[in-house]
Amino acid sequence: MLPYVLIPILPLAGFLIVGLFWPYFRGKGHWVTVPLVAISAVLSFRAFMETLNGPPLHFVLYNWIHSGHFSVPISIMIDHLTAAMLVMVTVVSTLVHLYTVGYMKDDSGYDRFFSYISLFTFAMIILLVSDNLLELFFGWEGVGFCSYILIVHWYERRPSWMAANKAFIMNRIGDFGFLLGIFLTYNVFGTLDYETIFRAIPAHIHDTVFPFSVFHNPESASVLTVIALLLFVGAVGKSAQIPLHPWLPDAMEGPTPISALIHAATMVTAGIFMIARLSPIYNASPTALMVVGWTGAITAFVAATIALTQRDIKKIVAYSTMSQLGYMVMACGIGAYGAGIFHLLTHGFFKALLFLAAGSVIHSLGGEQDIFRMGGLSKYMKLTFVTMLLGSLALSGIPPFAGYFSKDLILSDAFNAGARGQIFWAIGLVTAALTAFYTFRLIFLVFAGRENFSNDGHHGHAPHESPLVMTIPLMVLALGAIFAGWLGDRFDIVGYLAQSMSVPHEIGTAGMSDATLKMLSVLAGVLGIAAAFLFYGRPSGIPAALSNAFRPLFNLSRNKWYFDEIYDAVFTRPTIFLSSLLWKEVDKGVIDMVVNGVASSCQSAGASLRKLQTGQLQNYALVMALGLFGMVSIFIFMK
Amino acid sequence: MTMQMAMFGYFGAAIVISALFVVYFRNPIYSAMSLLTMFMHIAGLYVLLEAEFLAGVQLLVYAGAILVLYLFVVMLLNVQGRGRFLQKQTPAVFALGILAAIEVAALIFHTRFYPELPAIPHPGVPNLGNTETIGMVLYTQYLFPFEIASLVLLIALVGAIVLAKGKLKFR
Amino acid sequence: MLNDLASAVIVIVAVLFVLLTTIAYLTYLERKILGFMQDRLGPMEVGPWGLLQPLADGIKLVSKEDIIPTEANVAIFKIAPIISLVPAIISFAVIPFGKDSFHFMGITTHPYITDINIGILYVLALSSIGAYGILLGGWASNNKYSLLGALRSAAQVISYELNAGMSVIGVLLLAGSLSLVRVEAAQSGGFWHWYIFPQIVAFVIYLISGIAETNRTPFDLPEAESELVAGFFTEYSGMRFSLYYLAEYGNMVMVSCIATILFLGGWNSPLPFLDFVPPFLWFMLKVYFFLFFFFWIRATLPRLRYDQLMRLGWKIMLPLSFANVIVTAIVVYMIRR
Amino acid sequence: MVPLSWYVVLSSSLFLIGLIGVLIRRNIVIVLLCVEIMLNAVNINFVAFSKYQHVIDAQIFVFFVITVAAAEVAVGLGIIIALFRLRETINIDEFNILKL
Repeated sequence: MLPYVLIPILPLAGFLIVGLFWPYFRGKGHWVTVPLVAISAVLSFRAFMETLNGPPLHFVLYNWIHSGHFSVPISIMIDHLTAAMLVMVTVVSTLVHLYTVGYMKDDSGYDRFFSYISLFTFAMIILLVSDNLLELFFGWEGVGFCSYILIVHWYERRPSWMAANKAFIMNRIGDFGFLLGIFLTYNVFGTLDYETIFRAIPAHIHDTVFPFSVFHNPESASVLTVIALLLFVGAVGKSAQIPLHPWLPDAMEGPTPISALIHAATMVTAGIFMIARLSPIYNASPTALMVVGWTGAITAFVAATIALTQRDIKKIVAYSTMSQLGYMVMACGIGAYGAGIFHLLTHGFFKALLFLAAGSVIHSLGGEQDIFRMGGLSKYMKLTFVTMLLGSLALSGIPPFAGYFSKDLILSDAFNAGARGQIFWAIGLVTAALTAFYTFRLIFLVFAGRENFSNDGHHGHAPHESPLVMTIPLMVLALGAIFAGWLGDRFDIVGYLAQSMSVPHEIGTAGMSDATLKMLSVLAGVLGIAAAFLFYGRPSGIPAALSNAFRPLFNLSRNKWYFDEIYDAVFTRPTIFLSSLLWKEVDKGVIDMVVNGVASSCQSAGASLRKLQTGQLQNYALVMALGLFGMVSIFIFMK
Repeated sequence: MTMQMAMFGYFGAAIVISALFVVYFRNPIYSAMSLLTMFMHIAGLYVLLEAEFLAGVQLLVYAGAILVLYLFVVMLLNVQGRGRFLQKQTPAVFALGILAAIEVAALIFHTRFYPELPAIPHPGVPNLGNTETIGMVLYTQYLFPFEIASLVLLIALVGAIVLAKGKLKFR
Repeated sequence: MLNDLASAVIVIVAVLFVLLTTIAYLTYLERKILGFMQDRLGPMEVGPWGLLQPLADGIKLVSKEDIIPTEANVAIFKIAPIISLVPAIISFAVIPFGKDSFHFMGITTHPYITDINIGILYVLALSSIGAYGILLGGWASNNKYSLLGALRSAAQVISYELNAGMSVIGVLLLAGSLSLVRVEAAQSGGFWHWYIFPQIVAFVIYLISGIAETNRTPFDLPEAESELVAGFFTEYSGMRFSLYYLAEYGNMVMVSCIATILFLGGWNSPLPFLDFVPPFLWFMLKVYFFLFFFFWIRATLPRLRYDQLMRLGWKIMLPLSFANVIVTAIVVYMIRR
Repeated sequence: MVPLSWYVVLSSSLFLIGLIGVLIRRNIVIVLLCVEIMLNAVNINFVAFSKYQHVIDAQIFVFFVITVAAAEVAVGLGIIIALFRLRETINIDEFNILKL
């Protein structure tokens, strides 16, 4: 038991040591946190190996809350799903820790940064190993909080804290739904423990609630659907699904390691993990599954279209992340949890790789993020180029790289999942082509073609390869991007994961042959790459011509489907207007008058009552006694 | 007129008389001495009521600690009260006292006091003495109030030290 | 009923007799022992080896003029020595001097006046009353040296009473009772059962506190002749003086008895084969050992300064006794569980 | 057997004596002493009812009352000493700075 307790404890210890004694480290914080997280990763591997052929590990550390029938333990449950996730999370976290050593060098908040990412790792591990909803929620909020403090790491910059606030508020909206879901779960099941809940699901499958009874609307809904949807609201916020997605691209204002660790590989996947973890609840509610699936599909497509026209290197990768998250959610929506988690794992590797490589590019260009002001970098930074190319191939779903296996699995599962599944398949296929296109647009614009960057922004010397401490994580992750998918396919990761998740229905028989499906998805990727080469591989006028020809569509994509503007118009401006109305008219006019009136009447009353105050303690005591015995005499003589 | 009644009569009379003397004496030392007498008789009353432990505590804490502190302060300050010895509001207080006495008398007259209840036998629970029973209840059921009481004492200790140290500045 | 009354009277008379004789001869013993330790002979004139010296002293003190200072508060001046002496005497009511009940003139009685279940609490409570005699006597004399001595003495008594009380708790935890009879009975069966061994810290603290509580050297600041001209009883003479004196010696005997009962097993013989010696004799032997110890200390150690005394009491012994209580409680809990 | 009402009479008369003492005396030390009388009156009631109703809890309350009394004395006497340093008097009616 002890070694596995250390998995969450070690990052926490790293956070505490560096966080409490930061003045003594002076830029040496990584000597503590990196080894601790690395040990945690090794232990996670060990746990993974143990679960490979064995039952889940489960033990209760101590009783956190015990009140009446409500009892919540702090426990560690490492089943197959958790073990796989743990390995991915701790490995990526370790590599990002390592990368940070180079990337954040000379930053004033160096040690603070290390303590925070260790705290994040701790919270993420708690989220994964929980065996009840409250502990999960603790981790959930923990990662949300860490995301906030890490986005705002450069707190002097206005965009940083704007983005952090946005992320925080949007996540709170989601968490509000999530919390309501937990409340309803407790109300219905009387417990927050997964096992107990899952066992009790058949008994509650026909229960209904009246979600709109406040509005006197007698419409009833299945309680499991309501629970599943409420919990899904949390996942929408955390995993940046439409409509709670705009925080994710904005969160790219944070340091790049954070984008790689939190906003690509781990935290944003918590929503998918939660859905997979609570799959029995979702399986019991077809409506919820449908909502989940459509949300994912729409997110995947919309994000991909937005990514087509962005200019900021990190935003492109961020929208790509969102799109891939949409894929995973969509997979969950058709019940292919295994495929979704598989994609999550492979995506964790190659997307972290892409972010770190992008960070490497930004680093070498001294903070430049506009891809139209890069170009031709392949000859300056070969390692970054090669690794990023590998990551892009993986993302585009080109065999034999990681993305191919997982994405293809999702698409074929979707195609085999009935009529709705085939619509999802079509959307997914189009999205895959778009993904390949924008990914290689990025590659071509950054690493090929003319050198558009200016040297004056970078101390006057040419771009250079990043130090070894940054490129080693890139290479390790590149190995993951190459082999993770193949390994998963070879050793049947889906079957392994299925031991801790239930599937709602057997995936139906294929309408088309499996090979044809594979061909189609690869073809989509190749088409996307070819189009990208055609547009951006060499100087050409096609992009400009196309954007002029489809100006409305181009603007839609360029402006991110106007989500921010719509929110601004629908929520922000009315709120500000209402607040200022209430402030100027109601508060100043009515409430202040009442308050001042009360105060002035008190003042005048006090002035007259003050004469009673003699300053003689015993006079007061006498009056108290008189009051006491007066009341007693009322009680006795007037009854 | 049983033995117990006689004992009660003695203790009660001594308690009331010494309490009256506490109020009556001008010299604080005399008052403190009659209060000491009262405390001792109250301890006797506790023994009569089979609360031996409280009788011991009464002597130890009230007589042995609290009252000695009073004596200390009186002797250290050693001031004879100047001027009047009673407050100006004394007549009003006596009026109140008469009213209160009537009320209390009426209340007691109207109340029906139950005779002593029979002890509830608890099978399997050994019949412990007074001290053991108090210990049992105090350290299980009243553990939290007990801790709070210790905290109260600590705060009083700190407060007394701060006050008596005399570095305070008024106006 | 009558039988009980008779047995009670017999025991009370016996205890008072033994006690007062002991106290009277303690003065003689003290002078003799101090004399021997200082290479002198001590009192030799009255009776063989001066054995009648206490009697002569008593006659002298009783027959002396009773002086009351003019400015003194007469009532309290007169009552203070009595307040000092009475608690010292009546606290012997709970001291068990022996083990078995015995017969006297056809009446069965036991070797203690009463066995109440709060025995040690009773003793502590009464010893705390003793402070009043000192305080009032010093105040009523209307003499600044007396008042200073009284305040010092009372502060000392109160401070060290706390230590004594705290150190006793360890023993009570081990014995599981406040009754002195049961504490003694719990230590029977050989000296390895005596509480001096598990409670050695408490024993040392109690002994030091006991010496301080009785205002003996090296803690005799309140009556420090060279500084305060005998402290709170400067103005006392004759019979009243002797009452204070009696009270001091009575307290000494009391402290010795309590130390004997709590730490040395009271009337228990140290080894089982020595059981043929009557328990009463064992008890007296141990008590006299402690009394000898008091004199020995007086002959050996110099007097402390007042701040040293207070620091020792509050900053060293009190934390130590708290630690002792906590450790004992934990150990007892672990063992009983 | 002593009737319970006797104890109630005793304790209420003691309480009234204490109350009157608190209200009429000028010497602040005596006022505090009278507060002790009142507390003891309450304690007598507690113990009597504890005996007659067989509720040990009442004795626990006496314990707490004694604790509070001890705390009150420590702080009260500290205040008295501080006040005496300030005003050179222990007459309670000369401490009237509560009046502004």
